[in-house]
Amino acid sequence: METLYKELKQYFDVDEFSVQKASLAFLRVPKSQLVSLLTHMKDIRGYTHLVMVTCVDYLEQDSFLLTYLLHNYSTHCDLGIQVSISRQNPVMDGIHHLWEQGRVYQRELFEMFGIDFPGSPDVHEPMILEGWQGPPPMRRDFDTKAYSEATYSHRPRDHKEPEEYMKQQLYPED
Amino acid sequence: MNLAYKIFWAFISLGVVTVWGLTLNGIVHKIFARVQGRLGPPVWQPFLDIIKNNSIRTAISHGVMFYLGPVFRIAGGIGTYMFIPVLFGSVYFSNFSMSGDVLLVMYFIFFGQLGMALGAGEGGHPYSAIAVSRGLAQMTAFEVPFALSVISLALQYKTLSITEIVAAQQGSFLNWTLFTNPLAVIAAMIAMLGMNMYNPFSLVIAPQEIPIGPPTEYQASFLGLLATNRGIFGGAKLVLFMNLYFGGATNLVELIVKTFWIYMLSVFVGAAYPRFRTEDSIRFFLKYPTALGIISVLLFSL
Amino acid sequence: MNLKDILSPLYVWKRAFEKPYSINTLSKERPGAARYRGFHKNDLDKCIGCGTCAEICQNQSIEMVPVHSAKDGDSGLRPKIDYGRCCWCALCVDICPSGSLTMSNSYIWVEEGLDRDVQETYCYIPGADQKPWDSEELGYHRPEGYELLRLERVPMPHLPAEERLESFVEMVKGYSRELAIKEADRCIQCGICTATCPAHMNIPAYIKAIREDRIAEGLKILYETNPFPGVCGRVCTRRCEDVCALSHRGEAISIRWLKRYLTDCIESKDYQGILNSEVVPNGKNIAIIGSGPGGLSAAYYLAKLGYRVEIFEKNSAAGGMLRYGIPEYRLPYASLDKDIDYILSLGVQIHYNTAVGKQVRFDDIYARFDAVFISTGLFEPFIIGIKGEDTPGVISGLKLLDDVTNGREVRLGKHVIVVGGGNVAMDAARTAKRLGSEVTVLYRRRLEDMPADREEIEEAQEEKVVFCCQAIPLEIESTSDGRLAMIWGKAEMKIVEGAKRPSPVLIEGSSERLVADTIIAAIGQGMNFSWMDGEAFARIKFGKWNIEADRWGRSSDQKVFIGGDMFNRTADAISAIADGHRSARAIDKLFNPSNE
Amino acid sequence: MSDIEIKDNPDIKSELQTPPEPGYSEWRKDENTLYNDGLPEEEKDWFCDARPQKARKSVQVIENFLNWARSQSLWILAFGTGCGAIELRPLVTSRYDISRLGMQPRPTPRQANLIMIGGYVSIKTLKRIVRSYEQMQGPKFVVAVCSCAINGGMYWDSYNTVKRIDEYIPVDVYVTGCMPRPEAVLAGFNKLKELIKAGKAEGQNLYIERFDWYKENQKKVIKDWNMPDYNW
Repeated sequence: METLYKELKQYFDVDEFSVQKASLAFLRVPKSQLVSLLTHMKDIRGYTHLVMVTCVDYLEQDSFLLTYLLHNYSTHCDLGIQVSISRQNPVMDGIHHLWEQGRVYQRELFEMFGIDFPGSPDVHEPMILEGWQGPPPMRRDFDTKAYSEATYSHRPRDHKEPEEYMKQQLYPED
Repeated sequence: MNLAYKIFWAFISLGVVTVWGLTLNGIVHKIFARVQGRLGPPVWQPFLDIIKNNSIRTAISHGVMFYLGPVFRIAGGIGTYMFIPVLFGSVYFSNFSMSGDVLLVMYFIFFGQLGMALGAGEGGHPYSAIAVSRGLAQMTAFEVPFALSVISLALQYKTLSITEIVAAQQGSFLNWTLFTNPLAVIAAMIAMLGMNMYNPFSLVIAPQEIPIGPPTEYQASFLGLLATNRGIFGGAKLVLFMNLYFGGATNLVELIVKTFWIYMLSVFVGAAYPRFRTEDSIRFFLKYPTALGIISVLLFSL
Repeated sequence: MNLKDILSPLYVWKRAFEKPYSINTLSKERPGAARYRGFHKNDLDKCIGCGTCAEICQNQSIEMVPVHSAKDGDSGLRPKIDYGRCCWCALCVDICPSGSLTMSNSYIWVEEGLDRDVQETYCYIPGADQKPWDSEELGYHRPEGYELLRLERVPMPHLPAEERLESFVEMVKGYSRELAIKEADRCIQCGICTATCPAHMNIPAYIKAIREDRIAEGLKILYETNPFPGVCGRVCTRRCEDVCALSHRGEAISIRWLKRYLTDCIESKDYQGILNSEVVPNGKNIAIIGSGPGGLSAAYYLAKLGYRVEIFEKNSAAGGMLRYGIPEYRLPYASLDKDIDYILSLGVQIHYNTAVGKQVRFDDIYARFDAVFISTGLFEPFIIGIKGEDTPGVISGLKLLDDVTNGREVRLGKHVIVVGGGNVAMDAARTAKRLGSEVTVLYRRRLEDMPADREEIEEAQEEKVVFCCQAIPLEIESTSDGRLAMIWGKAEMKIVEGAKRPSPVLIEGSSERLVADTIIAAIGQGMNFSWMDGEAFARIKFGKWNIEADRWGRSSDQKVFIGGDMFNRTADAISAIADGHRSARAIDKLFNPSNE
Repeated sequence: MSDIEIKDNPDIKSELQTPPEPGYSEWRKDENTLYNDGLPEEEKDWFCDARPQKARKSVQVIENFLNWARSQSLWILAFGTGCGAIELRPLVTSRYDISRLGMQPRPTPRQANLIMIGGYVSIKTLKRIVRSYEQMQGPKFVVAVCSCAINGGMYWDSYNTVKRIDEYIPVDVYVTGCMPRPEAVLAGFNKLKELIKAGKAEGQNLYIERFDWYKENQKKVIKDWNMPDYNW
């Protein structure tokens, strides 16, 4: 893994390299170099399997962190390639031309986080959230509880906090 | 015996075979359950299902052909049965047997399936269409060994009348076609496996794949009619096979015992084997049973 | 493909002749396993309604609803469980501090749904609503050794018994930051204690502040209801800890020590900056008689509201019983002064050595001030009422403590007998021990009946104070060599109809003799009415023991308020503080009826 | 005391507080027609737009007999709608063998009488449930198992699951549990059989009776309504 990183460093601006265990490592790459790095990994380095594409919403840093997890079948190593994109303009290049299943991940990311992948087939079609009208639900500024309470009917709750209830009962005037 | 009297007794015997066919269904479900380590539904469950299906308050029809589908199907079932002499030598249970009735019966076996195909197609459900095409393909395939077997019998007994075929087998059980023409019997029995649509030839009704097959859109009393037909048609087929290959029956007890054991062949195989795909089952029917049928035809035509 | 492959599936037929796998569930219900997590059961008597179950529930399926009225240590609320939410994770059972919530092994509950609101039918209060599974023994209980709560207290560092006998140095060392946070972390924030605390301090809030290391904010919370946090952090009777939810299965949170930790963390010069009490004078004058915890607490809250407060104190230092009744090893004068200094820094004037009735007349005070708050406390010791009690060498516990505080020389001699079992008796006994005497405590009832703090008794035992229980003093006589002899009789405990606890009855004829140099009587103290004369008092109604007042401390004269030990029956510092705060608000109401 | 606090999110709240759309009863043109507004113009001809009518019962004695037959032959729509559906597998297999009760899974809604709601129902599933339920021929019954179907269960604060299923289709029997054991589901089925025998399981007619209310609720949560208003 270390040697791989050193070799990659010669061609790409990779940094924040971290090794989780002998067969799993993560590294960060600028947005512009992601597709070329993935192509390189797939075609030359033997990382032929796209395990998944996930996203983490870093609300405080105003960015999304996308992770492309690759697997190498000959060495049984996993490499996570991370790329940070702006939350204000969440657009990313698609990787569906490299891996067909990337389409599905991209649809999901668009639906759940609102990250657009121009050119990806059906990316704007609803997948899980049919007819969803709110903001992308996996974004952290989306308050799922408030949404749920406003949208669906719940049984009314009549919960009393012991402290306040005892105050009411025992010393209402104090 | 005048015609009215004959019709009256034909209906009585139709009733008997319906009840027997449905009971056999129930018994078979019970046996299947035991093989699978279950207790299984009660034997009278098919009757309850029919009552239930007929008591459904609403029914959806997709047009005239959809409506006629089950009617054709049950007409096929009744038609098949009406031309089979049920008990040899009985005046009451000989139905409308006549010379050449074996051809008529074979036609009716086909007729029901075709009617079903038309009705199910009208339902507009893709699963119906898939199932019907599979069913017809498979039927065409198993009809070949069965037809060859019947031709072999016709050559053997020099007749096309079931009554005469049965008559020729009387005397000793060694006179049964089973022993006089075993190749034709084997070919026909294998064809029967396909006809009864148990495993491994159940792809027509493949329950999870193309839900329930052709009747996927049928409900309520339509389904009740189809279920009744399962009793009639199933019974009729068994009686036909008994007559053609196992010496017929002279009383109801003999009929019950023989048809039960004939049916058990399907169950015996069906409980154990997994399902064939369409092309596999067609290939199968056109291979061994067809070969056996041809050999038996050749044997008796020489 | 060979013949074997074709025939082998038929092997399955042998199953047709075996016993089916099907089980006979249709005729009778099968019980769940012994530890099955079925529907909840709740022991209503054990439950204290702390709401921890509702708090931990991840699905908000538990709500607390009133079942009976609240009392000390029991909110009267009970969990109501919504089985349209519950996922049977049993976190509520695992965390239940009283151990009352358990689960049965019943799991079948079927309701029809067409003609009723099923959401209502699938809710019930375990224990209160009858359910078929209430009597079931089996079911999930919290397994032994599996504990979500931390039941053991973080131990408080103490001076060892031998060392502390040598001086009056404070024996409790106090929590360090790590220990305090660890202890605060045990709190489940239920708030049951708040109701029991006489001052209704917001205990969960300041414990949370400690846990999150927000010391300044914690101090602010303390001063909302209690201007003596340093004192209460040391000598409070901490009834809050008696009702602590954790005390049901383990040790209560050390609420007192945590409070002490908060005040210890902040130096007195920083108080002003943190509490930021800007005072806007409103021109009204209030007189306070007595500078004990009640008087000073009233002074603090009145001063904060802008009143000009003057305190009349007969002693030369403020603090009352806190200073003169509590020995230094429990409450160092430095910490007492820290609290008092902050109160006085708000502009409270105090007249030392000014006893009302001697140096100043009450009528003058009554005329000069807009309102008067009296909290003179109980400083008149009860007498035992036996023969020879007036012999020299028999002193009261209060006198001993007072003398020690004032630095007067005290000669107790080699052997000391302390009569009584309250906190004053313990203080007297331990003070005597520190002065170098051998101490025997005589008490009428059993050791477990003693009204003194358990901790005090244990510490006294550590310090080798001898306890002699079920001993009724009969007579004191002088011996020939100038010492005193206490004649006492053995008592047996008899249960008397209508009494709360068994009372001691003298065994006829039993008589024992104990010789000592000094006998200290510490069986309680009462009120001194001697100074209360004059016109103003003529207008005030007196009860049998004290001045009549409503729960706000208002006497029959609307200008006169009372508080402290002479008003409440519990006679501890925190009650006096609560009285002071309450009366301060009542006084404020007098002038600003619209407030509150 | 509560750690879970409702965050103030003015965006979402203002968005959610838009005035409700007019109820289904106000949209319809006349008593006996369905609105079918969700369908594309060219598909409108494919579907029947007559409102469903309440089914008639026969004479009481016959009806009692038929109810008994119905209770003895319940066909379950094999549609796994949530995690509770996993409990149907042990029920139909050897150990519990539900076929003893005359029940069997039926893969097509047309032939089934009983739909089992197996727990949480997301909006996407709800659409399929409504469609399947309406395709079933009456009398049809609904058994809802798991807490989720009663009041949201674990998914009480989820943004995409409905909290109570009885607002969308009439439910005859509820079984609580997370998930209920097969015995509990069996108890639910037995309860349903009792109800059917007593003639109380008239959910089908209830659905027709309160058709407007159910449609309103369904359309409130199913935002992309692209199917006929009643799936004949």
